[in-house]
Amino acid sequence: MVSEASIWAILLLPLAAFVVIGLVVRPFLNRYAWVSGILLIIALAAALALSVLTLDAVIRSGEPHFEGRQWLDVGGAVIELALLIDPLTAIMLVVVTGVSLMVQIYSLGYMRGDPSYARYFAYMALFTASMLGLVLSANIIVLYAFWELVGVSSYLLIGFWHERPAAAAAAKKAFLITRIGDVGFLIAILYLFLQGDRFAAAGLNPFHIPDIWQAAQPLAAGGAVLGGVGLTWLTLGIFSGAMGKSGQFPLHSWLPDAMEGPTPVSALIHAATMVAAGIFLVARFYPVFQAAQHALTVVALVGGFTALFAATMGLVMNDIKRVMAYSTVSQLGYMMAALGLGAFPAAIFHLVTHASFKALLFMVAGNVNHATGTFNMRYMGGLWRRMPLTYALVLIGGLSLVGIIPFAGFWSKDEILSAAWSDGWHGGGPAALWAGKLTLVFLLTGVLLTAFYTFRMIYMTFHGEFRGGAEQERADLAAEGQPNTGHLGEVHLAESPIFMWFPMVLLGVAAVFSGYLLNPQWVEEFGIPKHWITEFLIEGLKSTPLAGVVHLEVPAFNRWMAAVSTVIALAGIGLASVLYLRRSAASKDPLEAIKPVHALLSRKYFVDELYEDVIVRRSFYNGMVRAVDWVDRVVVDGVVDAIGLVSRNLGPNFLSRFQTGEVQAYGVALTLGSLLILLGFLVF
Amino acid sequence: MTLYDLYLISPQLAVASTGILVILLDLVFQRKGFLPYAAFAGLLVSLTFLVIQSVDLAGAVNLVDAVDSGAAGVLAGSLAVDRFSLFFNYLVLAALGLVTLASVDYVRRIERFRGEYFGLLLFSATGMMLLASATELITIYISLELTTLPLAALSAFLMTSKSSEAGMKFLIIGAISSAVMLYGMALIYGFTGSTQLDEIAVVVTSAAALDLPFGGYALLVGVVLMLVGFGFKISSVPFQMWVPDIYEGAPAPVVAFLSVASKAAAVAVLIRVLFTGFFPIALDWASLITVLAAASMTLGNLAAMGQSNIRRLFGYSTIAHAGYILVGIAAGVRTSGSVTGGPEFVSLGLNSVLFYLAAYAAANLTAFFAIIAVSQRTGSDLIEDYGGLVRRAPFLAVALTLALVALIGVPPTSIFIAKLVIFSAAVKSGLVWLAILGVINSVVSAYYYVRIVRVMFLEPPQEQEASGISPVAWFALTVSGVAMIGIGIAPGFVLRAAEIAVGALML
Amino acid sequence: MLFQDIVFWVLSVLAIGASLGVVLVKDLFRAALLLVVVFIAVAGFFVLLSAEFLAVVQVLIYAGAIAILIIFAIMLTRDVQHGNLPNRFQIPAATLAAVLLAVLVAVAVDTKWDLLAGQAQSRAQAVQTSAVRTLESPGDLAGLERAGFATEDERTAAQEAGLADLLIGDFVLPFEVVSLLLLAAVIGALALVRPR
Amino acid sequence: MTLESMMIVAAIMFCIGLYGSLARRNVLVVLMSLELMFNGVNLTLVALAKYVVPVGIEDNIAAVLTGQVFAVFIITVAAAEVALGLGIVFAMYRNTESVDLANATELRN
Repeated sequence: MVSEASIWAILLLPLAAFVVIGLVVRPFLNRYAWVSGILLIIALAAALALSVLTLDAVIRSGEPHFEGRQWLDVGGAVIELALLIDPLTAIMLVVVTGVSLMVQIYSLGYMRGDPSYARYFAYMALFTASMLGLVLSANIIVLYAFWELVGVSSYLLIGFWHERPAAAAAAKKAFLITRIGDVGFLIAILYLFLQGDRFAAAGLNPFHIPDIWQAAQPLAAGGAVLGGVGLTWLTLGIFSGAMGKSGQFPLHSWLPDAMEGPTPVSALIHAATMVAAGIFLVARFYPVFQAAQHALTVVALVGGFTALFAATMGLVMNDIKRVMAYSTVSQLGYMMAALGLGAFPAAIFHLVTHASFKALLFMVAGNVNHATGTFNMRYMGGLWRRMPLTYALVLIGGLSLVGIIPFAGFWSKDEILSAAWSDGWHGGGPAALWAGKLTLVFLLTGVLLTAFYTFRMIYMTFHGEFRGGAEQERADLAAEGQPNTGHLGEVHLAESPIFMWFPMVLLGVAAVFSGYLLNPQWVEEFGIPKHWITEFLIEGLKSTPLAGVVHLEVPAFNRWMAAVSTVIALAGIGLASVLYLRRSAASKDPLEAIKPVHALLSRKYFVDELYEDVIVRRSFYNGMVRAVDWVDRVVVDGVVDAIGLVSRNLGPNFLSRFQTGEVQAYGVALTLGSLLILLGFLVF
Repeated sequence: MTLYDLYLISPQLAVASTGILVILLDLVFQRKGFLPYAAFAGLLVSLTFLVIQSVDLAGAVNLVDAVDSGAAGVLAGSLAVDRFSLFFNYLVLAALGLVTLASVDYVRRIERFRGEYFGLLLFSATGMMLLASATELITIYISLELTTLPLAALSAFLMTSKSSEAGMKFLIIGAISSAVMLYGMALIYGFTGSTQLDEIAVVVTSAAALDLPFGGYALLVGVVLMLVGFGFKISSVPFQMWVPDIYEGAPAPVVAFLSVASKAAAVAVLIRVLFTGFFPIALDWASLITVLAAASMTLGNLAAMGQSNIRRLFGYSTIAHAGYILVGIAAGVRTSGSVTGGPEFVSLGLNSVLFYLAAYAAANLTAFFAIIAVSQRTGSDLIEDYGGLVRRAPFLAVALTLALVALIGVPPTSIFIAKLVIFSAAVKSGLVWLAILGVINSVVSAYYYVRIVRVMFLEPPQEQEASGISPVAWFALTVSGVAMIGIGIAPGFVLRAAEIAVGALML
Repeated sequence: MLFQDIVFWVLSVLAIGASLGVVLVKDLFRAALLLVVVFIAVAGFFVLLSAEFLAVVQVLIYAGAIAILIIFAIMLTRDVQHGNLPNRFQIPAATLAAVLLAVLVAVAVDTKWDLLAGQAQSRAQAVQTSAVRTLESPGDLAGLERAGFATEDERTAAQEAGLADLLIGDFVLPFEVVSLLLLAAVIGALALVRPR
Repeated sequence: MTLESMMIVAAIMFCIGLYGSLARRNVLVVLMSLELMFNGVNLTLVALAKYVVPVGIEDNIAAVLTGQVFAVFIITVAAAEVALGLGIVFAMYRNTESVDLANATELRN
């Protein structure tokens, strides 16, 4: 059993690091900025140790319960500061502290020499702390507070290189789009508050998360406070918050732009903190969602569609980080679909494995950038000779992402696909009928595309001949008369310093083994029981007052599904190999173009171009992707732009057109206003 | 007028006499540095009286009615010393004290008439404190003028062209709106035959039985025209257009005082007039308040986005905050699902308004003190000149950031809780759409507040010579900042006080 | 009542005509003088409404003090040659004023004012007038009885009623506050005309 | 001479004053127009005081004077307002050499 103080320490350690770095190191000791990285790493290492202890304690003795401290009493509803430690929290604590620790170690090398070193680590500390607070909160208001804090710190981190206009714009976009989702979340909280009287009648607190679970259950389980359409809208409100943070369609477009931040930040955002927050939120309220089948259907369809659609976007990107970004959106779609299909443990399982291999892949991108000075894959190629270790790691990460046995991603993705196939995981309803099947189609197509874009990325980056890196890009840009956007660094092809690959190796090990070992499919392994993580999470739900209501059972390993998905993935890899493996070599060597052998190759190249330009760009992109992109640009960016437009045009031009400075214009407005009010009353 | 009557108005009397005293001291002494402290000391006297009154109020509801002799005092009917007025008196006094201290640096640029500056500030505060207590239309009118006129003089006090233009605008718009308000009051007086709110309420109750808007066209026009005067002080749409200009042109401490105390006092009198005088026709005026609230929130937030001057930006943002406050006032009346068929009082709405005012006062004063300090350093109010403030003045930047974050209403700050309560009250009263509009508006408002934070933290610093800020100004900034954070961390105390204050209003 | 009606119509024409003159006449001096005419006409109305004390105040303060103050201001600012020009809000302002007038007239005509009955009217008038012309000595029973004060108590009450009593009685608080207001205005004005 | 006719005359004065205060450029004319508005209100109040039944007249015959008291206060406040207004006009005039409101538009948008 862990003590309450030690769990508070998990949250307070990074927070203390933030305070010390932000208020002491940065203003006064900026010459010794290197201290800040070490400080944060020590704090996170301690937090990780405590998290592991907490997880251990939860495994051994069930969920510890701590009394909350009352913070505020609003109209009869109590907001308290309380810790909620259940298996979900325990797992998330380890993931967040673990990945964050790895990222910080990596950052020591990556950010070396940056003038804002201390500021970087201060933001990182704040980011991690707010994510930990989010995971630990037992009260929805407190959770929302940390939720916003995650948003604010991500805003700061994405816009870290604020001198770049693109970074500033991306930060703003991320902030605004996630806040669009937050409106729904806030309305959901308001709705809960309004049900305060009914909660109180049932002896529950409308803000206490376990009480909300209870309230959503049928009468037999002592709930039935929430129900019907209200419950559906409540869950959809919560889901809209999750959509914003987790980049679900149509609120996804901030995520690829968020690549403007430093690469380790991307690794953290995409693996363990920000985007995971959305998945976590739905998982946290899973017992509530379970009672709202319509909402679950929406979640499943949105997730499935996002998985497919983001993967198609990943096909045509040339920026390595953007490929990763769309891949993240796609994988988040898998998790969301799993949640919608009722496979709550599978979603969390995939979150864990994804955290390990996606963090790894982003670090690879960082390494590659270190070596070539650019993120544009067209100027890479052939790096495997110079960076064998990185190459090995990218293969591990890539295979894991694609879902090839026995890498981590295989096991978790397979569980999601099995859930979509069998409908024994949930209590019936529309999700079991057409929505489940449709989602399965989305997800399986997504597997094909994932395999394709992953290996396209690997081939373009690591195979073929080196195409000049940043120097060549700079030259090309100059030749085309385009301005140098200032992102380009220097080329020095070599492995990165030890700081950087040490965490990568650790993550690589995790990306290989975490899938099977966390959830051994057939027998107990190394003392880890069969189906450990699934059982553990289901146990967590069962230990709540909802026992017997939640229809979750541990699925058996589905051989057929595994075979099908593997075949599809291999097909994707094969297609990518055919199209890309030899392409760059051919195009690189002009002499071979004369030889008759190369005629075929050049035709291949032609097919290649055809594929890229005609099939993908023209047909595909013009068709579905363009349509979706239109929604993205018009609807989502439209909202963002509208806000800016309003501020530019409606603001000074329209609203302040009357603000002419003439005092009598104000008098006229005042009189006109009062007369309109009078006439309004007289007419109506 | 007996001694007891004097005791009833002793807090106001103390503030007013301090004002006169400060002006006299200014005439007598050559060194002017001590004047703000003299003013501050006078406030402490007033505070003492307020505390005595609060203690004295223990059992009673209204000290004015609690005359021992049994005969009603001369103040009966025109003044109420209850917990509601005390709440606002404390608020005004706190704001006044902080603004006085924050003015110490600012008045250095005025060589002469420094005593008059503080004197006028104190006179205006007297008006605000009376406004919170007044229960009779003539007293309300005179108090309102006592609030406005010194502020108009103070707006013009710098003698620059901007400053005198601000004063002129304030005076003219104030005079127009008060003339319109007077016409409304005249109609109300003519219809009801009285200027005392409790007597008006009796007539309005019988008039409400008639099936006319507001119980009669005279009452309708009277109430609407009277609301023009209050709306002007609250800076609600469509009576708001003077706000940004005055915020830009007037001396910054005066603006801070104006945005916090004057608004609070006007909200106090609005609540008291509407809820004690005109409650039987609440369904009618609540719909009006609803519309004004929606318009103020939306227009204030939209217009604030395009501003480049931080004080203009705050001018628009204060309009938006007036909108949120009006949401709370509208939420004081249940508009749908009422059991009796008539209007029904929802105390949560008004509790939330009072709490909001306290939270807003702390946050806005903090922000303004930081702005004053910055303009002391850079001599500019343009947002672009805040670039890299975190390098030049880290603590100032952090304080301003905290205030801005609070003003956005990000949890767990005070205004978040205030908004939560206000919007919940709105939904409870059947104003779901208004609550949703409010939430959307809060989200939108983040846009322009965050912009300032971004400039301070992310943009390269401007080279400007740094001139120091006196310890007193730091003290004021710290106190308001601590109050702001304190209300956020432990809101229960203020919320409880607001509940008690509203309880005194509705029996 | 014919005489009263004639006076009323004459005063109305005078007041409205002079008011129009104030806002429309080009010469600032004439505008200010017309303002004095308005003030005096309003004082005449006050007399008609048996508010003689107010009429005196009106002439003293408004016509005497304020008008002179404004005329001084016109001379001091040396801006007379521009005259009284309209700004670009002329049409909206006129429209708004006309609509407001329509509303106000409709309200005045439409409302069923709760009027004093005949007897009460004369009693009230006696009290209103008493502010300047005392309701003679206690011996003047005839005058009071004519006004409808039958009993001794009523007569005492009528004699004690008066504006001054009200000002330092029921309305003592606004009375005190308004003195503070005057002080504030004077101090404010003084501070604003200080030499720089 | 009835209450209604008196109120109509007062309303006309009030609205002329409103027009003047909104549509005239010279700040002194605006101040004068404001006085017209206040006079309109005063006239309304005194007329109402003469004709309308005041609350509490049964106990205190002096209640009929409330409207007149109101008017006294308005006259006083108007005087204060003019005094301060002229002070501000002088300050403005010293800065810009003009009392034209159409020129006083430095604070805008």
